[in-house]
Amino acid sequence: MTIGKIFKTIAAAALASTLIVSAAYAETIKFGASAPKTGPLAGGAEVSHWPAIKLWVSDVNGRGGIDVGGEKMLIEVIEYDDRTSGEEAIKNIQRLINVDNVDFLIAPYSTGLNLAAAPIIAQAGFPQIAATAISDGIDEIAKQWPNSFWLLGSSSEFAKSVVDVLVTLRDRGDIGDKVAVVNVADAFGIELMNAGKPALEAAGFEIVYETSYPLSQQDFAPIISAAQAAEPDAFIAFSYPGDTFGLSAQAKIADLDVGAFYVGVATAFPAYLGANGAAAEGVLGAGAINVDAEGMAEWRARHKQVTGMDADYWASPMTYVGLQMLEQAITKVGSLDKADVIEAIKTMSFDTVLGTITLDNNINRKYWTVGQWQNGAFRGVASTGMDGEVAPIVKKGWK
Amino acid sequence: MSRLNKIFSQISKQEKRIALYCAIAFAIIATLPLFDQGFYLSISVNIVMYIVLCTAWSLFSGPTHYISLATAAFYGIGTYVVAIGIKDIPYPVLLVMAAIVSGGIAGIVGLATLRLSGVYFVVFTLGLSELIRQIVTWVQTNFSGSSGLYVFTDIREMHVFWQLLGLAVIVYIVGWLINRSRLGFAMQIIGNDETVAKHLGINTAISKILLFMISGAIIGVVGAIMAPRFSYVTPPSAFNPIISFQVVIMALLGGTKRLWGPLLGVIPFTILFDQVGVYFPDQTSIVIGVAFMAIVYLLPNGVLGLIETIKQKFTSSTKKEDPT
Amino acid sequence: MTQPILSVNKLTKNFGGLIAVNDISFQVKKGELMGLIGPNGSGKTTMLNLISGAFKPSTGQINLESTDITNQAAHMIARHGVARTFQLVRILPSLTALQNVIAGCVYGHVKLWGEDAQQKAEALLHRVGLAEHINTPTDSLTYIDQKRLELARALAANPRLLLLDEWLAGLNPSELNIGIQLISDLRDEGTSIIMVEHVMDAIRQLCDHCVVMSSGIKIADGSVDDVLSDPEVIRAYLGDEHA
Amino acid sequence: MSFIINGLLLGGTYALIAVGLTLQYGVARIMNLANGENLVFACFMAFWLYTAFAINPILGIVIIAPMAFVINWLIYSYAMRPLVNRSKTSGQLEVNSILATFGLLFILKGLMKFSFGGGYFTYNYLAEGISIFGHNYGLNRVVAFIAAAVIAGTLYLFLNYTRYGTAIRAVAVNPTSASLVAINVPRASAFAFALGGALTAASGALLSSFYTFHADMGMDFTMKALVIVIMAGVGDVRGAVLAALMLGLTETAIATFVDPGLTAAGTYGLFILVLLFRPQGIFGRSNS
Amino acid sequence: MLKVDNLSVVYGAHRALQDISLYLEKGEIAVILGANGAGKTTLLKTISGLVQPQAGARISVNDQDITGMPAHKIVEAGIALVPEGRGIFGALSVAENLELGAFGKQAHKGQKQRLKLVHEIFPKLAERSSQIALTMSGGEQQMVAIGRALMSNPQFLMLDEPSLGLSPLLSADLFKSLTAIRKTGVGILLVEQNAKQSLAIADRAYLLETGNIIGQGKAADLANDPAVQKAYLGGASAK
Repeated sequence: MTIGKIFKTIAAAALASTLIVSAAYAETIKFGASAPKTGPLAGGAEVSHWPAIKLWVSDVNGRGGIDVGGEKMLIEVIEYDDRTSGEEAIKNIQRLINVDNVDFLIAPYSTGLNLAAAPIIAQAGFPQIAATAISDGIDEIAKQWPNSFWLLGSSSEFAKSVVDVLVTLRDRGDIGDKVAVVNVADAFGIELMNAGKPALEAAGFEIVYETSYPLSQQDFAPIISAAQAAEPDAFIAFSYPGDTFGLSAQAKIADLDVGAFYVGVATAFPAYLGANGAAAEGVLGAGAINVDAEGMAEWRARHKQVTGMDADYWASPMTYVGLQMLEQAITKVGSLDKADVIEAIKTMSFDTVLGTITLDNNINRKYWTVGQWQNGAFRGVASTGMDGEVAPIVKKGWK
Repeated sequence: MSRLNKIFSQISKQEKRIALYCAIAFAIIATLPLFDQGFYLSISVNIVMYIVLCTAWSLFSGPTHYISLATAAFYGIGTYVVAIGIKDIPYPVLLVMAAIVSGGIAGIVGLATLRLSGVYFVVFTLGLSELIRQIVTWVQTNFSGSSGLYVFTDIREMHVFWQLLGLAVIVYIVGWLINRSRLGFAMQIIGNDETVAKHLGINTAISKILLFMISGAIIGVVGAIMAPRFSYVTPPSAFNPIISFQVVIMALLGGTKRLWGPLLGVIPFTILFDQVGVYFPDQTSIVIGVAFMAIVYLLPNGVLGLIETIKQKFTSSTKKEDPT
Repeated sequence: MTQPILSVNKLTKNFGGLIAVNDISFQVKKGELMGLIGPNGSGKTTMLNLISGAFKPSTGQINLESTDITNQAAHMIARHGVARTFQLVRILPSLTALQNVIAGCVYGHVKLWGEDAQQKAEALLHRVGLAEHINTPTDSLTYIDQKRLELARALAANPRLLLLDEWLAGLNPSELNIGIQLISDLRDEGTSIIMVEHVMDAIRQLCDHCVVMSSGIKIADGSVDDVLSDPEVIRAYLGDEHA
Repeated sequence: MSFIINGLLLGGTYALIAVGLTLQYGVARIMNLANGENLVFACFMAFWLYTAFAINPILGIVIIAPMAFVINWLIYSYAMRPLVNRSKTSGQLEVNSILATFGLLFILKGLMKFSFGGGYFTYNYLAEGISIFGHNYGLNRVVAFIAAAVIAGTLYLFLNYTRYGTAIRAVAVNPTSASLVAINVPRASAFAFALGGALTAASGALLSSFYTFHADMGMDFTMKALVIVIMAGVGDVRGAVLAALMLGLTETAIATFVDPGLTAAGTYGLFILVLLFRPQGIFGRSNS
Repeated sequence: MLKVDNLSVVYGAHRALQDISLYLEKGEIAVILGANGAGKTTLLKTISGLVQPQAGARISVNDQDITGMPAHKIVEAGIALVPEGRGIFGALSVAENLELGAFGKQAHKGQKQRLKLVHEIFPKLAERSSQIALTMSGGEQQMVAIGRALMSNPQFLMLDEPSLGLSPLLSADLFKSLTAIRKTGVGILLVEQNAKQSLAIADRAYLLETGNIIGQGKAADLANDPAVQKAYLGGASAK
């Protein structure tokens, strides 16, 4: 009898404590955001993801809100940390949908987390505009989950562009055809590696060293020294922010003698230049923007002013673009109906900081793929049909 | 059964009544998804999950005082059995396979580690979970060409809930049967004094392995049941060491001397962690830490110990004879 | 005439460099009560630990009747019918007195469970004089009662061979008489017993035969009177100037 | 060949953590699972000193190590001693200290996340190459290795050639007897615990100069230290240094020749093998 | 003088010692005889601060109350214990063991002379000074233990079954060295099973049984008391 009583008492107490759920209703649009604030990708999200959201909220509410059927509605964002874990991301999104009753979701940060969250977001019928995911599966995924939209491109395009740049350099006689290629063991790195290897081989490059390393890798000396031992002409790393910095620092220490040095995400961060100074000159990296495009300088200045941080030269504006698209779709539909918004996104033409964007089967087909630090600026050297490409230069030492 | 009744005093009528109450309680709880499919269901899934995990953990660690941090390993194995097999093998078969694989690995681990005690066992089990996680990660990223596996099923939250609830019933029955059995009695003796146990003719090694296997198998099934809920299974989420730690604190907070002890820890803790996770996302870790220390310093025998002390004081003041 | 219940043959036990038991042989006949005596540190307890399987011998052989138990694990030896008490009492503190005794008859030589085990345990508690303590938490038992309880637990296994390690130590004179009587009864019932003991009265009153150890070596083996008057024994016990 | 030097350079810093843990566990009898957090905390301190005040991490040790000493002394006196007094057996103390330091681990981690966030940190100190046998190695690593060697050497001299150092070793061997020769065992334990913490912190400061660190990585280092301590045999300072160098070499060799993704698996694998086949440690003497 | 009054010790429900009173003068040897489990070891541990007595007890050295002091303070007050099983620092060298004996501040002065004294009593320790203690024989380890205790400059030395595990020859040597130590003015409290040998060198003796002192007197008298012979000498000598 005591057992039963105790159980009941505790259950009652437990339920009572959870009943304190805020049900306050306001004339705002609630957006839910789950992305890394801790874990291996927190550093990347702190540069490319969260500030872009902050800037967008500030911009929109500064204008008085989003126009929904002629009425301006302010926006608020509920933020959760997914600790760079897919499991946590799913839990967060479930909570955002079920408990916080958000109107829309801001897609997570990174390829892996967007893929992990896709099924649950689709199940709930929310649009998912992924601005920081690169995958070859996007065509298929977009078919499987027609509520999902992919802005940043496909891994084979990214990999192909890297190879194209190497071919250019080789044709100019700047480098030979021995390549060391490494990747981070995360969805992003694996996909690029899977696409990059055959592309390199097809282009007649010899892969003299290859390896993958875990997302939490901290010590890059063994990797660089093993690569160095293979005497490559070019070094390619499909890396994430932490490793991008680590690999670069180690390459500089070891004085890795290559004519082309490519590192993935975060090469486009202003902090990359800060950390490496003159040694950044000639380093190739994933993505780019056209810094000289109309309005970009003004947007970057506003970013700095509102968030206190410099925007990166690739994913920051794309994340912002994803949010602009969501906003414009809501305004066009004139209601918060998620299904209608999804349909609108599919066919609309968006006016964004990166120019006009339209989607083809839920996918953005025009984007920057490779950039390079040249004279203190990160400039696009390859893309899928963007304006303003410059020619790649050879890497000349680390001084 | 009635033959055994007199050995450990009170059973029969009182136990039957408790069983009936429990059955009714379970039936009532099982109707929860009819009322809510959102937040309350979601947190209930967590609660029931941890009830099963902690109770299974206590089956082994309660009597032996071996602190196992291998929970994440068995759980992850169960999850992966489902994630790998879901496309080709019927789900119920996978649940059985999860039990077999986890139990089998528990058996091997048990065989290898019986000589270890104290810190060595704790650290070994933690190391083992990490090792398995690293290897799964490596195999997956190098050979499957992706960092995770999708688990597509028609299984929804409420199905997960019902399965876990069913498993909880099974765990309680298994635990009850073990407590009534020679094995359970042997574990009690081992927990008191392993040397004496050996000299009484107890094969302490086999007893411990057997229980570790039962415990591991159950934990594996929990992982398997949870796999569809993940929808995207990656090694860091399936083999999340936090699960191991939380199971230890919740079970210890509740108390491991009674089968239903862990329950007393799970309910408040799951709710606490959930609320802290929402309102103080950056402080989760501090809260876990404080909880851990509070248990060690303030509640060395858990809530259960507290209740029993109070009960004892109460009964001893009213009537004198009360053996246990 | 018949086969001895226990025969120990050239048994040696090394701990690192220390030889605790050195090439010892002796036999215990069925129904016999053998005393194992010697100064502290002479290796008696090690001997009991070797017989009961707590330690594995370095060399030599131990047979329980016709079974070779030399390298068997403690629980197997217990199942063959060897039960023991410990020099420092080892009761099971979280169990009641009754459960302590039941523990003795569930897994050992004679396996009982349920009603049978319960009845047997109750009978044994009566026998050792703990009838009123059946449900007492064991940590509130007095020292002598804990010793009684431990004996009852050992007896619960219906042992073929009972090992008593200084079971009488620490008892006051009246308790000692009760203890000696209890062991005497056991012997009369035909239980084979080895007892390690310092209480000479008990040795004299109870033992059929004695083995004396000193610094790991057997220095005497024979009837109690013979052994206790052996000059070598006197010297080992009492110091050399006496010899 | 360069992997050998890389491995030794890494192992040198591991040695300090392991020696720290072995003092805490071997002398003070506290299995401190928060040791890694202690190290990470020192990483953050070194980072902060370097970025905010331009104090380099080698110099930073002079500030960080004494601070860690004081904090660990307080932790021992207020959080651990009640457990020592309460525990009747060494087994109980082990379980209690594991649980309590688990708690400590999470609290420290939480505090770090609260103060610094969950991101990855790195800074540039002596991030330039130095040529040894024709290969370039990070100057920061070489400097850290030398600093670690100096600290470990000093500790060795202290433990073996001073009265108090001998007393510390005596407490490790037999605390009861130590109290019988007028050694204030509680104080010696607190001292050893604090000293262990200070060494770990020094190691953290050194490590931060060439490692990317974050609030979540403490457990990795605790595990590494445990692996080393168990490989060496608990309480064996010389063994710990040797085992640390071995672990550094093993890790680097795996990362260089097998796969960087398997270094951690290699560590744990090695550890599990040692536990199974030589629980007294590779260099440790069996006690029975 | 070392003085113990009304000392009781309880372990859980078990009363290990009951109202024990005894004293020890400087320069004398007193032996405590008793069966295993009588409470001898507990008594020494309590005096040296390893076990706490029940309230009401008083232990004093030269009228200085040391009741309830931690063990390391009691050493500094002038009481040294050679515990059962010797308790040496096995992994340390002989020299380090001896050096540690003089760790307390009471022993800093005259440390060198005392080391000389110890080396005189146990010449082996001088020869083996750099040997790791664990690798020595039982008798040598016992020397290390006693030597270490002497290094702490004790006024009173307590030994718990020092002859345990020693061959008759070695234990005879040991008892001889105890008489040598007494000559330096140290009071010795000896717990022994070896009644004959210990009574032979002792001045006085106490009989301890189940936690009570049941008899005391001059060692010579007790050695000839038939009851004592029967109980502690195995009675064999009576034959």
